[in-house]
Amino acid sequence: MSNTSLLPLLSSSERQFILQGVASGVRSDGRGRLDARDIILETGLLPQANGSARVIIGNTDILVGIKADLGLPSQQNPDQGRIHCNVECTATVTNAVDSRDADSDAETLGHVITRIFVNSGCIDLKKLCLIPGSVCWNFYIDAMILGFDGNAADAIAQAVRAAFSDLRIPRVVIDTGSTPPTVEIDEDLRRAFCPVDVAALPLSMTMWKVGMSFLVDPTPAEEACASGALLVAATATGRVCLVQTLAGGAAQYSESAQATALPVPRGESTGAQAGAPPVAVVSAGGMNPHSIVDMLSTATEIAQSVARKQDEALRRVAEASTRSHGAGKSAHFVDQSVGFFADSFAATSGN
Amino acid sequence: MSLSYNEDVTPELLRVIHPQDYISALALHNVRGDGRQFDAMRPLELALGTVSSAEGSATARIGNTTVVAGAKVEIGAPLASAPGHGFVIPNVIITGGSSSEAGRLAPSGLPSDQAQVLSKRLADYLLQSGCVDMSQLCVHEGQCVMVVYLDIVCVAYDGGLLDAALAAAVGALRDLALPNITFDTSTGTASLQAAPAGAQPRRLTLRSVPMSLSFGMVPASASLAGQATDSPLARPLLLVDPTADEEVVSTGVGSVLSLGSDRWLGFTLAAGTVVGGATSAAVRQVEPRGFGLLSLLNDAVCAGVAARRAALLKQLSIV
Amino acid sequence: MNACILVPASRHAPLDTESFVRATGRQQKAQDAEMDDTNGPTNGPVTVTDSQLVTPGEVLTMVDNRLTHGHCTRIIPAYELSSISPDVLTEQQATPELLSRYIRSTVAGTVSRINSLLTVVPSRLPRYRGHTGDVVVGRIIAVGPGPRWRIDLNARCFGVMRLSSILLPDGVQRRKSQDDELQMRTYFKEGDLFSAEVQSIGHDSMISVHFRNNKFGKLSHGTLITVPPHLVLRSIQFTSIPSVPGSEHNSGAVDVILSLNGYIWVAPKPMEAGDSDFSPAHRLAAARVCAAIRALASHERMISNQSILMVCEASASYSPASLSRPEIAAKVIAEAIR
Amino acid sequence: MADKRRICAPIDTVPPVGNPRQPCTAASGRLGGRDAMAVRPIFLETDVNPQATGSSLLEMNGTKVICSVYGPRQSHRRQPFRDTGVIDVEVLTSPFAGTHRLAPGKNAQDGELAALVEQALLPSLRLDTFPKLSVDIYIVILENGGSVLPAAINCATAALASAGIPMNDLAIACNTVSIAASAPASGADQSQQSLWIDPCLEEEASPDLAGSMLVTYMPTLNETSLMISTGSAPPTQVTEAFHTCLAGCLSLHKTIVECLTRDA
Repeated sequence: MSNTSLLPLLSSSERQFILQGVASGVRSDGRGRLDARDIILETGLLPQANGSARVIIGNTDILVGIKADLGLPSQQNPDQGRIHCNVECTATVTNAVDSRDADSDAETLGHVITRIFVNSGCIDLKKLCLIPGSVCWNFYIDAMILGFDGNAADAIAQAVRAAFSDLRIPRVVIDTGSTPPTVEIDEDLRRAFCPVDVAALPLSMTMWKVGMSFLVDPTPAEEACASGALLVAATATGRVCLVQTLAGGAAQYSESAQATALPVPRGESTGAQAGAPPVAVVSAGGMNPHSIVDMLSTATEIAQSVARKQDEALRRVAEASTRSHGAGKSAHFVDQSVGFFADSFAATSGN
Repeated sequence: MSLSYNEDVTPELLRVIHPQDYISALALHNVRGDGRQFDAMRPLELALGTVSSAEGSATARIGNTTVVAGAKVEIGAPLASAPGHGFVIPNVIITGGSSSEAGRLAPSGLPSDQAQVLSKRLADYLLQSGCVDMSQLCVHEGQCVMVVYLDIVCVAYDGGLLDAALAAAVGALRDLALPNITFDTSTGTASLQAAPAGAQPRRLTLRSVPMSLSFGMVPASASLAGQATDSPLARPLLLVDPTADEEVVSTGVGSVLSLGSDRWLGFTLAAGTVVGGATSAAVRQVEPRGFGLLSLLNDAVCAGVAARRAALLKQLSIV
Repeated sequence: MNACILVPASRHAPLDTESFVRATGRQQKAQDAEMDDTNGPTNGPVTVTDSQLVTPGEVLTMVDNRLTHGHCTRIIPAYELSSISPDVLTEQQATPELLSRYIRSTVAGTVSRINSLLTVVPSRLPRYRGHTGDVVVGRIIAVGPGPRWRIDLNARCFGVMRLSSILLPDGVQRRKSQDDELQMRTYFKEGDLFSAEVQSIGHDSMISVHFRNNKFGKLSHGTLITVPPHLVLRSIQFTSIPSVPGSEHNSGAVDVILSLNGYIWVAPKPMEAGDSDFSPAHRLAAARVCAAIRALASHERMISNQSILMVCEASASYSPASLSRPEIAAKVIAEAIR
Repeated sequence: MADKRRICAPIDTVPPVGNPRQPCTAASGRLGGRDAMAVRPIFLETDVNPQATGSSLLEMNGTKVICSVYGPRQSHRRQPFRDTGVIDVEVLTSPFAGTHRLAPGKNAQDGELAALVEQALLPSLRLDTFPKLSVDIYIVILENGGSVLPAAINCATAALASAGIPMNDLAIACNTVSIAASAPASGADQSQQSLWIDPCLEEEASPDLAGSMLVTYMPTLNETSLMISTGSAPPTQVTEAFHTCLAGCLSLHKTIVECLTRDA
């Protein structure tokens, strides 16, 4: 189950209010189904990390740091570097009584981030290997959920991608002449470089199924009403790097289970559901294959455009940081924080 | 008689709410819950080579109890004290699904108390019976030996787990195809060689085949005190090969270990004493020394374990 | 423009300035030096006005027979002060006896005085403290144990609502029977929202609530917004905005419960009783009210019927969703104050 | 530190290094010349554990999974009141299931598998019919011969059916791997992929592996409960893999229904 310990308790009438609002195309905060909130991006916040970024969406506040060090390659893949992803929740953002629940929710998000950035193969791990079988780069991606206001997975993916753009690792000199070969680190940080092609990294876009329609960038209350979600990670060029279904907060509630007991035939939906897209049927928490295919292409398009917008924002951040070089630390932060508007995907998707 | 319940209490209900009375009530008719006599044991079934990812494997079934044993071989440098001896390391895993309580007794990932005791006892039985000559596991003396990890997974539990685990362990050892490992003394590295096509894999020679038989002691039913002395309940009952239900009501559960027709390794009681290698006669000689329960270790048990061992031998020789 | 609606201010009369000493760190040092010389203050004391911000440990005034020190103030006894290392004392040129002659604040907040009672009102209350008679909105956390519900009131601990203090759906106030106790979950179950009045506050600061009349009860079809409790103006708590400025005409009324525990309930008012189907325009009007309340809260402005209306008016040219952008919210709030 | 709860070897050991099983490549084709769309033969037996409410054993050429289901019964976890039931999935991989011995104890993969199995099964169950209660699902992976997650899901859904737990539908899982035609140098030739359904271990370890996809499908409801992909591909190829998985689910569904009705 995805992050239930982060979701609020709702009454059934609040649930119904949200479901009807989503069906009629006006969400509780006035957004349409495919309107996302602004994203505020900052990079280079943690001097002790090799790369870092912070993403704020509403009150969702994600801080990601990437540390790099030299280590041993794994036995299975001796010619590859290693990337470890870890997501943690600060204790104050969860309402879980049992911290294990929050831990397992964070772990689920960690698996998702691993799949997006590592298992998808969009980072060439072989480039991170220095001496096969003995020395490689180890990247530790640590994401911290400082505030939760919905849409954590997408926000973390945003932050990780931005942190990669900020990542600088020192150059190394490999002495193959000696036995065993040795690695020497070039301490001059001016020659440090980014080993990852950030433009090829994906961003995720999660389509949340609330009632019979899909929406993006949910609030916690909307996540609690979602019966499921489809997370699609895609690069700016439109390659799909991960498709994964996530459980929504309503997957275990009787309302959704009872809905299956009384299947509503297509086309005979009630007035409140008239605005729902025609692909949806009443569901127990699963998704219709047709809507998955539809949402896959919609989400890919959106993720593509968001990735391009983020690239643009990162460019502005980089320009700002070169301009403000040498300025005070706080000014540095202010200059580097860039908001970019990701709202109104309605035009791109035609929904 | 005092074993009277309301008519609403069906035998099935009685089994759940008063297991001891249920067994006592049945005992009055000289029969057990599954229709066996007190001294009858369930048949043992053993299948070898059931898991192909393990170098040796076996599945043993006693009644509703099912265990799967798998052996994986790893290599390491031997102890200085025994440079030519490898190791067999048995561990019992009682899976959460094996019985209705197993999943709740042990936090996931940790062996339950019962599994720890069984692992220890199984290790004792295998070691003391001398069933495997550890020098067969030597690759290069003083440099490299094989360690056989014998993991015994209980997937369904209905009593007699030690017996089933021992049978599966012996079966997996019998089935074990030793990997063809060569040790290069110049580089100090061991490497696995592909077996030549058609060649028979090297197998372990088992010096003895140990087999055990569990028994449970059900105390004389207090509710039946004053019954005729010829009643089966006037004395403590000895149940051979108890089921999980019977184990729950038994005050003592033990097992007898046999190595041959008249060779006994010993027996254990719930407290876990292993009485050293002795013959059946010797076992019975311990009796006057105050082991009251030993008087119950009658010929039926001795015959039973011999019969079960014979069954095991037969199944092993089928391979 | 009535600025006091937007600016949190103490509700009490100005202080008698003469009896107050204001001593910031630097001033105190100078003063203490003076006192050491003359064995007592001779100059006229620095005055503090009511609603002045003070920090913990700050001196409010000298101990004075005419003053009683109330909540969040303290006189540090001499024996406690004597544990301060002598170095500090000599540096400050003050003896314990001298220091123990001041009333000090124990919180950061504003000074308040009613007659001779001197108190400090904490400036931020992250949690609701409770006050008998307050209108609050709460959420059911658990049913039981016993004939009561455990409720979340945004307070320091969960509150309680007894079965005997609710009105049953038929609206009658009667003795609740065993049957009612068995059916408690049919009245209120986990997650349900209600409005109620604070009945009493226990010694352990546990708040119990009751339904005093038909106005209170279960809430349905709306949105809950959490704001810091101190920002809610104590005035008329049940309000309705017949037509939200900046929304379409005749989009419909929006009911707002400005609950004093900071759980503000915003619900579009059904056209007919029991109707739960709202037009998109009506939902947008409610969303605008929500956005206005969030904007007010994020700028630490008092939330009242009037301030909400003002923000809604000022935001007419923006969509409700865009009010979540900090720069637009700031612009709208500035406009509303003007 | 020595583990006192288990019996440990007195010496440090490593698995012997040598020639493991040869992985399949795009050139070599599938193991044993299997057809790209062919599912391995299934052996499914229910009620293998009479102690459990329902149980099943699923074997697919080198993948062996046993699942026992208990309940609905009182949950052993402390949890707030719910008006629906819950399921509790535990996965245990036996130490001898893989190529190398797995160190005993809880490992991270088992936890992740359990979470995915839970997500796959939840929509197939009528949780509202057993409020406050829990259905405990214990899965033991005896042997991992590839496609272990779909095997665990299929085994669990069969065990749930045999336990008589109220269900909306069977949740049937199937996975595919996509193998890039061995012309990596050209790069432009990305459309050349072949989809192998129900891969075995050698096929999952293929050096030409471009991606994989797992889909859990409920045929009667016409709904997908779990879908996970790895690797990167254009949307058209992802959609193609998705449809291939759905077709695989349908054929597996037929077989599993046959097994269940035969045993019943």
